Amino acid sequence: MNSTFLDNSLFRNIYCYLAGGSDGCASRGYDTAILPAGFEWLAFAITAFIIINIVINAGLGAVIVYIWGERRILGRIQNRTGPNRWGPFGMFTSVADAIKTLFKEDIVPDEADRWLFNLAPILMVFPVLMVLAVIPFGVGTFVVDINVGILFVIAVTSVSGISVVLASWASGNRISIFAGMRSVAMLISYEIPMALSLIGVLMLAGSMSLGAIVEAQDLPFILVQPLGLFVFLIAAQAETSRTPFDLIEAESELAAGYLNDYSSMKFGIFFLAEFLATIVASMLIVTLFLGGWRGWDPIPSQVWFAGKTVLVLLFIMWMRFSWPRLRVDQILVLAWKGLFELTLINIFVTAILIAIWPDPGMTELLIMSVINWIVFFISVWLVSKLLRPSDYSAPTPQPNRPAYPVATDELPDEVAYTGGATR
Amino acid sequence: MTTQVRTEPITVNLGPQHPSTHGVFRMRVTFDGEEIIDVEPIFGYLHRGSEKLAEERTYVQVVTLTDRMDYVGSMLNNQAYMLAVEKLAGVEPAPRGVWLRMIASELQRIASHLVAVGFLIQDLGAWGTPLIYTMREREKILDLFEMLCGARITNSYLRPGGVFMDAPEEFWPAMNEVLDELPPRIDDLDDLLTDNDIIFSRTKGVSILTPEQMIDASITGPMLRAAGVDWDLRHRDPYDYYDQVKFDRPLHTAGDNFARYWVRVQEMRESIKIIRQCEQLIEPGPIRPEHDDVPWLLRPPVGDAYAAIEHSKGELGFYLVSDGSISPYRCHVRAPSLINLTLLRDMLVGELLADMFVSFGSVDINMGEVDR
Amino acid sequence: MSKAWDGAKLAEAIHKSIPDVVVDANGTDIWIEPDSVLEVMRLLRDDAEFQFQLLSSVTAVDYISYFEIVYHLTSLTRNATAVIKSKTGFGRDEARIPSVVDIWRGADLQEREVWDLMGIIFEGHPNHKRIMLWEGFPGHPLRKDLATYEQSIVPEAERRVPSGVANEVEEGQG
Amino acid sequence: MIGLGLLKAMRVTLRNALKTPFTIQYPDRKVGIAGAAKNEGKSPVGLVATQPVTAAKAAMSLYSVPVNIPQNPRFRGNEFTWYENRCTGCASCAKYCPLGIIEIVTSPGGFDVQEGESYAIDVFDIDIGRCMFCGLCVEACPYDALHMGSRFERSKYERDALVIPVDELREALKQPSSWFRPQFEEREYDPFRDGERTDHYSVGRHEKPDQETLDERWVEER
Repeated sequence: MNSTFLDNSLFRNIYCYLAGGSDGCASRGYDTAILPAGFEWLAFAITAFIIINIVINAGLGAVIVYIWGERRILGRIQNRTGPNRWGPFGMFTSVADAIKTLFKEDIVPDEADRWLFNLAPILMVFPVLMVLAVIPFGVGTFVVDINVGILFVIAVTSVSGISVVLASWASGNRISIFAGMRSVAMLISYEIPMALSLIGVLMLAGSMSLGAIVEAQDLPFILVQPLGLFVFLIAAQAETSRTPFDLIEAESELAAGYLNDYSSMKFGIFFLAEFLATIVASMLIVTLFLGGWRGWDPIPSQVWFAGKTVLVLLFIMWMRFSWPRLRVDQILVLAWKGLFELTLINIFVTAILIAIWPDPGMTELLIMSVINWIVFFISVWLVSKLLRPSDYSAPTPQPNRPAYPVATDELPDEVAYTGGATR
Repeated sequence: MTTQVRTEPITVNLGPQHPSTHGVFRMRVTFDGEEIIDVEPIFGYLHRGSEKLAEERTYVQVVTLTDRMDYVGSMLNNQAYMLAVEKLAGVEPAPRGVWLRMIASELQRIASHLVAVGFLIQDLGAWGTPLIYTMREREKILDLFEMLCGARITNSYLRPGGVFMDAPEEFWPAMNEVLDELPPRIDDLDDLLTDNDIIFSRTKGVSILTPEQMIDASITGPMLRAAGVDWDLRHRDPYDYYDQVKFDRPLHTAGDNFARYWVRVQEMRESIKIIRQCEQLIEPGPIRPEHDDVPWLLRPPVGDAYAAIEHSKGELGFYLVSDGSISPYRCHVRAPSLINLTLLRDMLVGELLADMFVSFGSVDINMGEVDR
Repeated sequence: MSKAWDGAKLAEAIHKSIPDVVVDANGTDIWIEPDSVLEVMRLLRDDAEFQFQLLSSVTAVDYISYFEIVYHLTSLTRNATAVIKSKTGFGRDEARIPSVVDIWRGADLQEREVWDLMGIIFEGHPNHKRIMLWEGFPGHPLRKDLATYEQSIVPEAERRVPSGVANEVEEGQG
Repeated sequence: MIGLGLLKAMRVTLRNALKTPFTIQYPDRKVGIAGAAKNEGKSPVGLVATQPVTAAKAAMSLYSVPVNIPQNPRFRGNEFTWYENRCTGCASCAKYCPLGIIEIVTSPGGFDVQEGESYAIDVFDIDIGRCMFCGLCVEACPYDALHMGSRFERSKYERDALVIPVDELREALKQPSSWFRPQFEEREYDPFRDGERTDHYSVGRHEKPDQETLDERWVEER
């Protein structure tokens, strides 16, 4: 049995309880077994089933809570109360919504490509759930810690882009086609800065495993890698298509984009995937830049992780509800002319610093973070100057500057009708 | 060797049930990729025949119809109609009534501009936040209207020669409170929106209309002032007592979406100034002429009259023809919402899909008035 | 305060450039020949004396024996207004008048509206279609001879006449 | 620099998020422990001590109190208020209605305050389903017999049920709105505070004030 699985404490406990002294269990103090020898595969399957169930259900439960939280926060930001009717603090509102969505009529348009139409929501939600498998939620709390974790994340999340294209194509709806075209342009563009922004982290941690990256963060990488975080935050927003990058749904332009023809639970699954993707994105930010589950002692590591994730989510929501949407060309310009350059600068600077201090200690990390923050401000300023439209100038009030001559002369009195104005 | 990528134009029907068409409006748009190459507006989904209905109602009853034309600016509609009736019948309005209707219509102008700005930003894709802020402010103005005339949207407040009832005593402190609160809220809007880089880059230089183009197409109101034409009927041709109040006409020279948005925000500030002056100048007295002078069943002499005001959307005119009976023989509305859409095709062709509804929203139309 | 052209003075001024087109004039309005609308309007827009850049409104009134087209013009540079009228369609035969879209684009939607609701044909309008009502609507509703209830799209059995006005409607139909 | 405006926007939203919500909850309002204690007539500590279940519910925002929407006395409400004693059956209201939704049938032999012997009103139906609350009928009434109502909760499942028949008008709650009835405003009447006005004498007639009274009142206002 692969020992990586046994690093997971829950996995180890269940597996060794079932399978007894085989593999590495004996050395960990398990000597009794329920299943007879030779049935290790069954123990493995049962354990895996239990753990996957726990993680997926926890993820879906988190989405329900997150939707409620987002509505409450949105309400507060808009100076409203938000949902408060159903359950304590309106907490069951999203449950009620889920039930309502389940009982809606499931319509497949005549023009739709049935098979792809039904496949798309599944393709959308699976990759996001798969990413959950590699995220370390706490000490010994993870599904699996594979040594190419980041690569896995980047590879798997690309699939959801395909599902958007599938959904918009299969709907047979012209408005949805726009969403499909936009998703091809946008999601694929943002894959590149997203992947490149993580190179700095990889270089510092010296590993692609998410667990190892967390272990390596004696100093959270937000301090050492501000540029990486900046780019990753924006790219993750774009990948999960949240405002200001929600071009794919773009309610005011495309009605609901690729979701136009979906109803009932298929629609629900798309929404679930979208919200889950946001949670997963903030979990990745926590893992890669904010020190993951690391914190101070009396509080368990899982709580640290959850707390940091909530903070990142709050920040994302705040951003989302404050800004309007960018246009498609501006978004692509931002990806290729802005974020791409920033990632290259980041890689370059980090590589030099790593070359100077191949094995950085705390002091070296602090020096690196100072240099990186200076680089961050200078490069962001430079790039924003580059991206600025040529005619960019602050709007100045022009109270009395007519551009068109108006009322230069009045009508002479002798030709005017004196009984009062015509108007 | 070059490869020619051939794209096929797509024709899409946007509306009448689209989230951002500001009502039941339909556009048949042809796209080349994301770029618009042809637009055909299609109207009439909210046509109720107001002009025909007016021919069968008395002059006072028509007030209720004007409420329902531009339902975010009903006080202004009432005012335009009343000016036309007064001109037709030769009614001398009561001064206090005129001041009251000026206050009411300036409040309504602020409310209407708030709606315009809120929905313009909503079209830009903000998550409802600016919209809720503007609606919150509008709500306070609607509360004032409820205090004034018992209704919030369909006011029917004005009568020939004045208003139907004097403002209650508690109206004045309530109005002052709202007016005190408004400027910081408009500053908030400025902070949230005017300096916002995303809004700036989205609206700057999009759908530019030149003054010559707009004057040729009869476009008036904030759209025209956004291109630097100092044409405001309140100033050029003062009706009511607008010649006794002082106010600026905010002008922007760009003529793009941002300028149209900016002019509206500034006009709200000017309206506050006007209301404050009206409050100083208003005198006690009757609010409408005596019943002997203006009977309820008005019978104007045979003739016609055209009266126009500066509505929040442009020049709103009423053309009334009287045959001496109790109801207008013909009632025509020069609807700014409809006429400002004349150049819709010129505005949109060449722009991108994303800017389409922003440009459309910057015209600030109201389907109730477009279709009537 | 913008000033309105005195009808008689305006008629004189037009007569100087284009003779014999003004049918009638009074203190506020002038009436011109429907055939020469284009010529007169072009003069009113381009001539330095008038400078009517803005066409405020185009509308029509059904006077039963004839139709009257009413143009409200505004001059931004001279801060003046004028009312031009033209009678057409005498005896309720086909009412026609040249379209002024070539002079002012602002007439585009307004003329379509007048055609739709009043049934006046604007010759030379580039997009002479109905605007408010659907293609195939019988008649033009703002005409005085339109029988509303005959053309109602509500089936007769489902029509609900409010009891308070029932008598009037029945009389009107009879 | 690009970006500062965005931060400014975030500052505005944060500032607004910290304000108290402006939502008016209807028909009831969720309150916390303090509000629940006030509603039960106890101190918060007393509520927790004596009614722990209620206190726990309030803490979880499950406790709601009915809310009175602030409404202006001129509000043109749904239920018309009609004083039969004062009505002569002149049908001015029916004539003035732009939609013709008021049906009046009269017969000789009634008694009326103004006219002595006059018409009896057999039918006085108002079709609320088509009413647009312009209030012209109230304005037209020469005897102050018809008033707008103050309430608005009158939703029905069928359109026909929206017609207010004469019997219902006779028995309806009489909370007249002060719209177009200046005599109410002179007495600072508020339909919700002062309650029902079943008696048409207490409603009074509107006498037009002379110019001196108007001037005096203006000075007091200022």
